[in-house]
Amino acid sequence: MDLNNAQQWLSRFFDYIEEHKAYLSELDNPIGDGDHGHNMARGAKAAREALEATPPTSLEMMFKTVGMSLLSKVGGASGPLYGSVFLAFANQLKGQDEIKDPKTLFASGLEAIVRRGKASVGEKTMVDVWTPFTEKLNQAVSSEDIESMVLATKPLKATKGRAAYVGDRSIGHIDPGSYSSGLFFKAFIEAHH
Amino acid sequence: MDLNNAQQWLSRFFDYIEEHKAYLSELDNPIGDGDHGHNMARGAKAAREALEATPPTSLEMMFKTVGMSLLSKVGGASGPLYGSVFLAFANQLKGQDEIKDPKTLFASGLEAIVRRGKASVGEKTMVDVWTPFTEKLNQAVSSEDIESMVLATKPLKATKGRAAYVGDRSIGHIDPGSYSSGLFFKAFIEAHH
Amino acid sequence: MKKILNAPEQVVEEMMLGMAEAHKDIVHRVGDTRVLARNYEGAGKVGLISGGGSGHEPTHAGFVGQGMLSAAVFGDVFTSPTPDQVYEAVKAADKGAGVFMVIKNYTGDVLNFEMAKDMAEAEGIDVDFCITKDDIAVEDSLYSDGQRGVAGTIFVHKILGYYAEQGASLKELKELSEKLLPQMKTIGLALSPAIVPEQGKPGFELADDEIEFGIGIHGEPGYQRVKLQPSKAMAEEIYAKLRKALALKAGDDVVVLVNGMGGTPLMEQYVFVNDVLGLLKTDKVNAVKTMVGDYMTSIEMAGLSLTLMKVTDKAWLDALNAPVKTIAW
Amino acid sequence: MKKILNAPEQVVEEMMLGMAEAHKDIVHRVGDTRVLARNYEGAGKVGLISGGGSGHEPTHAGFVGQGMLSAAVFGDVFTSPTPDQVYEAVKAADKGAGVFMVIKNYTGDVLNFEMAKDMAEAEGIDVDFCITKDDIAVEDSLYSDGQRGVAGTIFVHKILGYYAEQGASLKELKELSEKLLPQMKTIGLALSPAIVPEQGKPGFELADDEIEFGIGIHGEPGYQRVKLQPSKAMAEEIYAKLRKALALKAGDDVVVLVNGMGGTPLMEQYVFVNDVLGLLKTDKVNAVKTMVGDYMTSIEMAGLSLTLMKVTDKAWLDALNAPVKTIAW
Ligand SMILES: Nc1ncnc2c1ncn2[C@@H]1O[C@H](COP(=O)(O)OP(=O)(O)O)[C@@H](O)[C@H]1O
Ligand SMILES: Nc1ncnc2c1ncn2[C@@H]1O[C@H](COP(=O)(O)OP(=O)(O)O)[C@@H](O)[C@H]1O
Ligand SMILES: [Mg+2]
Ligand SMILES: [Mg+2]
Ligand SMILES: [Mg+2]
Ligand SMILES: [Mg+2]
Repeated sequence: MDLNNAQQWLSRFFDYIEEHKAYLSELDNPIGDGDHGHNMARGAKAAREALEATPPTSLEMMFKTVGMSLLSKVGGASGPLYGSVFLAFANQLKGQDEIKDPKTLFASGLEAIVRRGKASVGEKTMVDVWTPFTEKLNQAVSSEDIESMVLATKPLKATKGRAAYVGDRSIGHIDPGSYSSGLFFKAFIEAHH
Repeated sequence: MDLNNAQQWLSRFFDYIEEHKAYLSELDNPIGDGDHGHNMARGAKAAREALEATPPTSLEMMFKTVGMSLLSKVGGASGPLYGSVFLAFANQLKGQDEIKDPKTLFASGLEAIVRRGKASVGEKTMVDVWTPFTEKLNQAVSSEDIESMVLATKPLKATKGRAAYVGDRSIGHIDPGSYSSGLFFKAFIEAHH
Repeated sequence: MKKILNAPEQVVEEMMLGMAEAHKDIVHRVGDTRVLARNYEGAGKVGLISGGGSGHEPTHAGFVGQGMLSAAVFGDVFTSPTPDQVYEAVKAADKGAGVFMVIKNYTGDVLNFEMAKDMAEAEGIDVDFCITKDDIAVEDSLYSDGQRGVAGTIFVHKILGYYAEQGASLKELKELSEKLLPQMKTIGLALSPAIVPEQGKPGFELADDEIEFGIGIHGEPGYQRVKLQPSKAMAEEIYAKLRKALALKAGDDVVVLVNGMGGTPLMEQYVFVNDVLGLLKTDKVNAVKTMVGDYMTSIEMAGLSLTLMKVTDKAWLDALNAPVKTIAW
Repeated sequence: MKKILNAPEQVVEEMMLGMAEAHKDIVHRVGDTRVLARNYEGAGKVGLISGGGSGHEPTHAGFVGQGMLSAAVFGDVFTSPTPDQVYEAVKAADKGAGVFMVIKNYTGDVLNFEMAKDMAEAEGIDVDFCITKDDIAVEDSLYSDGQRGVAGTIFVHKILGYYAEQGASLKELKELSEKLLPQMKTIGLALSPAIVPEQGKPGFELADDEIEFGIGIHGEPGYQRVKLQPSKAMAEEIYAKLRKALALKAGDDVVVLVNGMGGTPLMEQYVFVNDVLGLLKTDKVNAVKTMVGDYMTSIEMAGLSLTLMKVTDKAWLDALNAPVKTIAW
């Protein structure tokens, strides 16, 4: 996947975020504070503008630009988490003009999320979709696979993030950050093939 | 009208106030602050208790007791006004065991209301019923007469008291203090005959 | 009615007890009266008192203390206190130099405070008073009853309180009040009504998209109902009337008070004050002091009022800025 | 949604401008950042900063000034500020002795403040922090994320602010915070929800006769919904839990904070504090200081919280009572 391709990936992701803005915030209502969609949309808008302002000439530059925009515009829990992901991606891709090894790339993102958020699998956070998605990456991943990973967060009881406040009542709701991560993966496989 | 008789007058008045508590406050709503019934009822209750605590042995004592209870319990505009009326009555009836001249008695009450409230006829206050009632007192006054005096406050525009705030919008509403005064007069003529 | 209370008829009593106990370093209750008086003695100084119906907290008791009020009387909610209780406040405040009463212009308050004055004078206590009428919602009304005493009253408490503390006489306070009162004007607006506990239902109604300009602190009707509009438009509407009433011109100094009515969060009050200060800047009128917050409320009514006080005597500003020991200033 | 504002997405910006302009004698905005810093220099002293999502006014900016916070960061409403903005606050607060951050325990706040710490340390600024978790509504939860930082946080601002002003080092402030934090516990309750301007609808719903215990300052669900009950019953419910958590016994000294959530008038807050102080008396626990009012709000949510702080070190009380120059303390 080259720069051109990766740009399609991200603009697809930003499109998805804007399309699902309301739904993402809705997901965040019962188990959080109902702002995940607004937070992510704010970030997507900022990232788009930053990319237009200074069109990236390398993968590293692109991910760094996006990471900084998210860090400075999203706030909440998802801001630093997604921001760290993109900064980790930028690091991974220093001096490279192609994404040769998606698995290692996403692994670096997951590693960043865990370093910041200190969540392990099963705590009903985006970690619960990043982990299986990254693992499955050596074979082809379908959007159905992604959907089922996202759905799999539904029965979990949250013990990290805002959703932890509702304890047992978090069971039975999809985790918003996992849903937005799912959109990120979906955009990736679509741009990839 | 002797002490006994006068006591019937007042307890009748207090009964009327309690019966009309809600209605008096309702009248006070559109042109005031909706508390006239509550204020008067609070005073009636207190006056009753005071009269039971120390049964009056003279007209003067009775009106003084009631006046002080109203002053200390009613508050608002009507408290000092009704309070002053009863204190004026007590003054008038010093050393007398009968109300021989109702007209002079009510005139002293009206005089007290005007001294305190500085309202003249036509400003949509209790003055607008006290004046015609007192005037008419040399002949027999019927409860119909009283009702029409009270109703006559309806078309007036208030320029005194809370009702003054609504200006033109006070037109078309009965003045609550005039209504309660009407009950006071009604109780009087009923106890009198 | 959804309120944190035990019994509607007990609200004022329990609120008083709570205030006295929570702030016993500043105030105390006078016997079993409806009066909170300051602990500070202020011997030989003119006593300054105020009061009125309850429901305007922190007014008035929140302004009792050294450098401000000597005592405050609590009436029932939205009902003026009775003469005997006002008289108790006068007695508590009298330290030999007489007592000055700050009365908000409501017939009930005026009548009851005047009766208390008669009682006090009968007992040989010198009493004088001023009547605040800063609310110009009912504009150029021919009858004084139209103009209510509202948020501007706290400036009177603060400035007279400062001079009383400095040892001003009853006569001097009266004269000062006559200079001061005409320089402050207020207009309020409401988004939603208050509920008097003993009545249990709103005193008025507003549609979901309606606001009312000129509403009083007891929900007295205002001068205009309009559709909900931007903060800036609300600020322009009210500011224009206040500017006219005070004949403000470039170079004038004003004190600004944005007063929350109880149910309106500081977030909205600060958005509003930002618009107000912008308008003053445009007119080159100097906001020499700005206050924002709930000072004279109407229970849980949502809304606010804007008060402008023209500083025609620089000393007033020092009086406003002088430190006091009160609950709420 | 009925609010006094111009545009939902402009609320935080305009509120900040309003605060900075209204209180320019105390605070100023740092460039075009989301930071208000105090005018007082405090050269050579450790800087103390805090911040978080907006909607809790007067927290945090209301506590910026000499003797308390050096600067406060504004996030969007109920959304934690971003690392770059927190970093701006750190830079503004750094006077050579490092910067101490008071963080309320929300994942978003913790993550963003920690990132800012990384940024600052990369620039050679020493940074340390404490995380407040006084809300015990989610009791003995196994996961730290369950315990939120709420109204007790202002005691941390005040006491650390006092010591910072006295010249305490970063290390000393850290140690003090570790002693202080376990001594304060809070539980809130709500009668009606708040509306985040950009969302335009309530974050939760409560029936007309329902209240919720343990609700958070962002409307996070509490531990129990019950029918509306008397103030005294509410006070008993919350006090019992706080007493247990602090292991209060006769003779203990506590500081009491009844904190209004924004939509609840002082009238109700004082009725409630009267019940609380009664319960403390019964247990012979001494209320050595009592505060009542809107300190850490949830926009216009109706409700309140009760915070008790056990005074295990008398010096803390002096620190609380020391004068400060802030907008809202
Ligand atoms: N400690 C954590 N580790 C990983 N992801 C987390 C953590 N805490 C929260 N999240 C993710 O963040 C999402 C919420 O993001 P968002 O609503 O934008 O922030 P906030 O919760 O501050 O409002 C959750 O759905 C979850 O997936
Ligand atoms: N200046 C006045 N002179 C005579 N009567 C008055 C005056 N002002 C008010 N009133 C009477 O008082 C009544 C209102 O009493 P009430 O509602 O108990 O007091 P408040 O207006 O303080 O709530 C009015 O209906 C009017 O009849
Ligand atoms: Mg969220
Ligand atoms: Mg009335
Ligand atoms: Mg009344
Ligand atoms: Mg959030």
